[in-house]
Amino acid sequence: MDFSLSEEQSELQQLARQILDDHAGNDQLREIEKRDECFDEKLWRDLGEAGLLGIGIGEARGGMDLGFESLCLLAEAVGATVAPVPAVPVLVSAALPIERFGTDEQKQRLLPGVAAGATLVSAALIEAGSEDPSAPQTSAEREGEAWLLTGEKSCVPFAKSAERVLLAARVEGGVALFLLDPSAEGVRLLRQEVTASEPQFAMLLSGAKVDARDLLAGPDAAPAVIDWIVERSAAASCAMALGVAERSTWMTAEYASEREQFGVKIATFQAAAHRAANCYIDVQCLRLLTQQAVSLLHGERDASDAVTIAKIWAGDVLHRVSHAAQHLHGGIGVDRDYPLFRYCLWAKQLELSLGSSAERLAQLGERIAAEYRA
Amino acid sequence: MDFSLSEEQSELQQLARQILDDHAGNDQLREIEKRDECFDEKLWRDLGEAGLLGIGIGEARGGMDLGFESLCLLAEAVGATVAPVPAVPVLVSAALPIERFGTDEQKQRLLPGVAAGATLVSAALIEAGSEDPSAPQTSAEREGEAWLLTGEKSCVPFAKSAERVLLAARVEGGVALFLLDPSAEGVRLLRQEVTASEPQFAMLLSGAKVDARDLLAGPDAAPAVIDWIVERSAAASCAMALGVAERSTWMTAEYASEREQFGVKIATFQAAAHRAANCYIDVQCLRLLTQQAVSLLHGERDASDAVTIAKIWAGDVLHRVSHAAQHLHGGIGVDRDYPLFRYCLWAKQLELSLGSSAERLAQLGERIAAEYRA
Amino acid sequence: MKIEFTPEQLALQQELRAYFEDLMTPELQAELAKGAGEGGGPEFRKALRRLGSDGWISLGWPEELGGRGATPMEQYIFTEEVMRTGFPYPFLTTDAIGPVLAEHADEEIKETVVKRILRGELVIAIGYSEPSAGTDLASLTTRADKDGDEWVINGQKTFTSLADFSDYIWLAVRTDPKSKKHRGLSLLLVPTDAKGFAVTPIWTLGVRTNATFYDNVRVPENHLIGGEGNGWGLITGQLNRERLSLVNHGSANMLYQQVARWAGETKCADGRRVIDKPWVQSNLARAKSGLEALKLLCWKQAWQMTEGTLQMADASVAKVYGTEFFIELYRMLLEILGQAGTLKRDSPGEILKGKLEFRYRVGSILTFGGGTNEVQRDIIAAAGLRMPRSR
Amino acid sequence: MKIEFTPEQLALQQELRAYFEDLMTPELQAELAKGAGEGGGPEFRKALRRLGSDGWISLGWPEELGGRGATPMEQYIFTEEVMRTGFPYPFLTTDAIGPVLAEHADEEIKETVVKRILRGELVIAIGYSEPSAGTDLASLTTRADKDGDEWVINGQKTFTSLADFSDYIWLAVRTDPKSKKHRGLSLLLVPTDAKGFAVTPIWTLGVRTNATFYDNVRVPENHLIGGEGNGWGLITGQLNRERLSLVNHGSANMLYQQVARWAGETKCADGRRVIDKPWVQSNLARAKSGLEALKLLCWKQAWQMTEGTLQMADASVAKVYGTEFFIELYRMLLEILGQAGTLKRDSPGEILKGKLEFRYRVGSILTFGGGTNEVQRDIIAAAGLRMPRSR
Repeated sequence: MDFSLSEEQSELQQLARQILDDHAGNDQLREIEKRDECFDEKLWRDLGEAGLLGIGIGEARGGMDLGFESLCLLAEAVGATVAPVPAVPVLVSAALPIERFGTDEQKQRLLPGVAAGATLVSAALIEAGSEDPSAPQTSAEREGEAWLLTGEKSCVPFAKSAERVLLAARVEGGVALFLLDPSAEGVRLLRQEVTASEPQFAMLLSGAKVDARDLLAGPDAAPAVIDWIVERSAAASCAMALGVAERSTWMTAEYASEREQFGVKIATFQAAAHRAANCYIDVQCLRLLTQQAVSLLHGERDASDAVTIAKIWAGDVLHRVSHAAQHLHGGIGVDRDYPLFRYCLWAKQLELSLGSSAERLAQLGERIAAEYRA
Repeated sequence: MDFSLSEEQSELQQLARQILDDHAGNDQLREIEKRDECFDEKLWRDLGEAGLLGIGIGEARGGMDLGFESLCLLAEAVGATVAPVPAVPVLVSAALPIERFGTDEQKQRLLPGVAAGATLVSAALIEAGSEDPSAPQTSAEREGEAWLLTGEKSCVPFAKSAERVLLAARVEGGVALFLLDPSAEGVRLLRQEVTASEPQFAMLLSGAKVDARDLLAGPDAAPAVIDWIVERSAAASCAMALGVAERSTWMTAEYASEREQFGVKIATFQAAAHRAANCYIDVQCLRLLTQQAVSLLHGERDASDAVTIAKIWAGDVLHRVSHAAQHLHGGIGVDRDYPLFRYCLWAKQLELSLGSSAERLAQLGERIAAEYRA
Repeated sequence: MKIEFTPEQLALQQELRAYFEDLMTPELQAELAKGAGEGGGPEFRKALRRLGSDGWISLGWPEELGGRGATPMEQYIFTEEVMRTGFPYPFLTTDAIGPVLAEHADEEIKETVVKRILRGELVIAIGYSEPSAGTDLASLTTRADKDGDEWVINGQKTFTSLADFSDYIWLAVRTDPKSKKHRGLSLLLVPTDAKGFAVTPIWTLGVRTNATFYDNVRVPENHLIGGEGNGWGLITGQLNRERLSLVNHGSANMLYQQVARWAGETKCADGRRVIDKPWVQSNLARAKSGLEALKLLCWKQAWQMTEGTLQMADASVAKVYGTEFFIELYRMLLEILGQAGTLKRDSPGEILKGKLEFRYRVGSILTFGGGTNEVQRDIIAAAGLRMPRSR
Repeated sequence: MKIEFTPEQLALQQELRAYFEDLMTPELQAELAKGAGEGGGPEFRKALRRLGSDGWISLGWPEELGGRGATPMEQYIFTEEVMRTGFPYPFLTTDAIGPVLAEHADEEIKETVVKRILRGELVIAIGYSEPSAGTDLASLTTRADKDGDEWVINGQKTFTSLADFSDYIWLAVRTDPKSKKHRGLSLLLVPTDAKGFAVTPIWTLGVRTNATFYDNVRVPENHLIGGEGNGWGLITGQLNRERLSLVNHGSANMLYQQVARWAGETKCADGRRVIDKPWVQSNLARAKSGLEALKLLCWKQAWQMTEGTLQMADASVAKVYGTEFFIELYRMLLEILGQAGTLKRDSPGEILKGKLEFRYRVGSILTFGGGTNEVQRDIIAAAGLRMPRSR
């Protein structure tokens, strides 16, 4: 039993926090939010230079190969600063499966650029009519050695600037995973505005061509790979949620300790103090459940229940902490000149992505029933 | 729109409260709880003499025929005093359907005694393997004009002292309702100890004989009659729950306003005051939802959703208020020398009877799905 | 007991529903969609004038003030129908400030302001909150000093919603600089074209609001309403009246129905409908149970106001329950929409015009706005349960 | 990070599981069933002596006090296994008071009391609470006055659990009558056969507890432990140690598993199994999610104690979360059992020996017992979030 970070992990966490804090001031974020795509490229390159984008990438491809636990420490730090960088979609949902399941050629072609911060890759996990990543309606047909894809993906982060977008499509015999070039013919990108500031796109595919070399997994392997990706994406989004919830809680405690009403600090009202204490409890629980899920995945152990439970808690905690933070802040909590609002928007975004608490709870219930049905 | 009681109803409520309060002192209850069957016969007779047991019984049978709203005011007052009298099982679950659906002979034979407080009737709504009142496993076979019943009913209040127990059994073509004499041959009664002090029994039926005159409803009518009974029993138990929850809340507010710790009244701790305020809100909501359900049933209107929602709230409110009351009382709240514990036991009893909140919520969800499924 | 609308009340509801369907022209809807639904544009002004000339603005005003003397129950039905449509009806102008002016202002103001309110020509913004006086309103510091027959106003207000297009600010000021807390406060009617008045936007999670600045703004002495030093009573009276419209059942119920309908129509990848999933049914059932309580709290309160029996704790119960339930309701409904629920209005793939995405963001202000829920719970414990106050 | 038991810890768990299966003879189980599971009978005494002679009682004691020096993590595993069995292990005697006596008492008491604790021959009850000193323990009024080389005790305690069969009371008294609050308190070891000592039962919702009375009870001066006036530190230290065992994960998890197994085996009238109902699955899923958090809070705390890094707020987090979760857990599980969940042990038709019916009744004391959750939340806000204290 060991809940501590290794020395290496602690140093990496320090480094990530330092770089992110330097870039994520309120004024800096406001400037970036004025752009068409809310993305801090400078910060991303700095993270790349510090080696942090290569945490999950092999050394042969310019990465540091430090494992999933370390990658989630980065995700948590991104959550804590709500920095406008696509850590989870690029590094976890896309680069990690390429590193693990890609061909040597794919890895060599795509990952050195990702590690350096020069190339983005992304993943299209959901469709307009189906949010179950393993049941796509999009289909792929052979054309010689290549494939032609038809269908509609939704909410694809950074699709416009990505070199490749990982996606699943139906093929004969099941589902396969492809690395689509979003600038290919037959791909139409429509910008989607979502609750958080992340640029997302609907991808309309009408015979979009994918080269043979861009097949990531055929129908035999793909279902397991999809689960593998979704579990890691969900766990990393829990880590990000943890960062969001913990920082919201501290901002609230600090604000309540300074703001006066009725001649006293509002923290001295027991109702306010207890509401903040409830956030603290929630954050502690989410931290432990996330650590458990991440640590099991790090060791390539069975983590289905652990991930599902962490995601259930993430949704609940984000919901509760976000509203408590806004409530205890009062008016300033919804003011876009004060940094809290970004945490609330990311809270809702993360809560509703990759399976809400209600949906995940039903999923867990079905697994329990299968386990105990005599 | 009118939320007020009629003058007649107010007077009746006053009368019921007065008689019940007179009998339900802590010392009196303690004496009665020492008995084998926790039942205050004197109080029951007094209620009968005051006419209160005849609220739901026609004037021709010695009743007052005042309608379901008035009957639920009595149930609420019983809840508020946790008086050891079987208002809901006898007057609502059994006497009311006899009054409404019984033959003239059945009514004349059974109801004058009920109205006078001399006779008890009861209802067996659940079975060991099935808590769905409309799906009994118990079966009835013809023997000449009579019926022979076989099966096992559970949690039948006052089965031992009841003149007749209303119950459902499978017959050819569906389900029928019978008025069983619990002292008949082939009936075995096993005492069951339950959370609240009410005497309940398992009824083991092995060819128990029911006369032809004791058939209440045949297979054509029975399903609707069962729903009719269950809806009214549930609504009346919500009224009783309201009495339990409201009195618990007031006991807690009073205790917190007098008990001192750390040199001040514990009510002046904002956390304690707000917990009590939450109970107040809960009780207000339960009151309104119960009134709506009761009032619709009073007018013989469709009340399925209203009853289900009231019962969901009753379960939630009983759970929350009961624990808040115990918590704010501290040690004395669980001490059997102080009256609060009875409210907590009845809270759990009512919560789990006639469909828990979780089960009722699922039921409501299915109805909503049927309504909106395009 | 009869817990349902009377035939007359139902008829009023039907009449209003038809009326508002007609009122909400495509042009008006387009204009509202462009802003964040807050109103202020020419189509909004047109519709408001029509409401005035059709006599709806005066619906709940006492007859002696030129109103139609409708009961609070009828007024509640009106409010519910307005909110269902999404029309940004200026309730504070028409139902909080208007009647106060009609009762307390002099003839000149009655002519220039009250009549125009009733004609739907005016919108008035509320200027109470200050950067350091939010929940603790009584600590406000914006001051007005008498200079001859004018008041000279200096100070700053925050969250002055609608001030960017309002005609007046209903401004809470300290007229006795030596007084503390709720003594010595007064209410002034400040024209927004007055010299020294300035507005800057505050962009929030949801809609726009404003900071307003008062730099030696001068108003004639008859613009002080209700008597010098009597501001606190007017402010709290208005907040109490406001509370019921904060937790209106009608529009929340419409969202529930729209989501249920969507779930009933929409098929999943496996051919089942969204509403076939038990967890979706469970969310809808919890939503409906909660809405039912809200409906009855609103009805009861409107009935009590009509009967004149509303207790202080009752208004707080509805405010606390309603505002906290909304937060849960939006969540339960958003979970049903899934990740598509994060798509904003006009984004490809959005559901129900992004209405829920928006509502969750604006809903968060209600638990502290309109009298923070902590204070409401203090009131419930003290006034409802007769417990000693905590401080 | 490695969030699971080491092979050695797993081996200890297995060893203990087998040991306790053997220890819990049918005779012992029958005896415990007759009481409310609180122990005190001859079979209980026999089992306790066996635990002593097998060396388990000294497991977590420091080696310098004659213990086996197990880490808090190992001690936690022991606690979890004990609680799974339902054996009423006297933790307060063996793990709270015992080590304090071993450290502070003189040789005579070490011989007569400490050794016998380690041999499983003694049970000691805690006498802290008084009728008007519950949450506010420091206001207690039971006093002890020095008379020669004896202490003379007068006063009354409430909720002195186990006092009806305990050998000693670990009694908090005021030894300096002029002192107020937590100053001037001391701890005395009072033999229950002392003259002037009396016990009367308090019957509660769940188990029996007691009122104890002290009428000029005399104890020798060496029965004051840890020094005169040093009581407060010993009391709070003990309460902190107690907190983790209040919210033990093992026994709660066993209840969940038993209900899940029952639901998986039991058929409804329509032939489906109970566990096939989506709402049952939902309750089980919520139970499991909550239990998982409890498990990790317990593990983390035991690990932090082992590492010596436990913070004050952490212990309070586990106490608040665990005790409030139990209330919800019992409800979720009872809903699955339905009305049959109200049937008590030995009633025809009861499920799982009425264990849940019983647990819900005794579980209600944990949110105020062991340091009420309001105080714990005050601690979390102050120590965990560095917020200023409310009073």
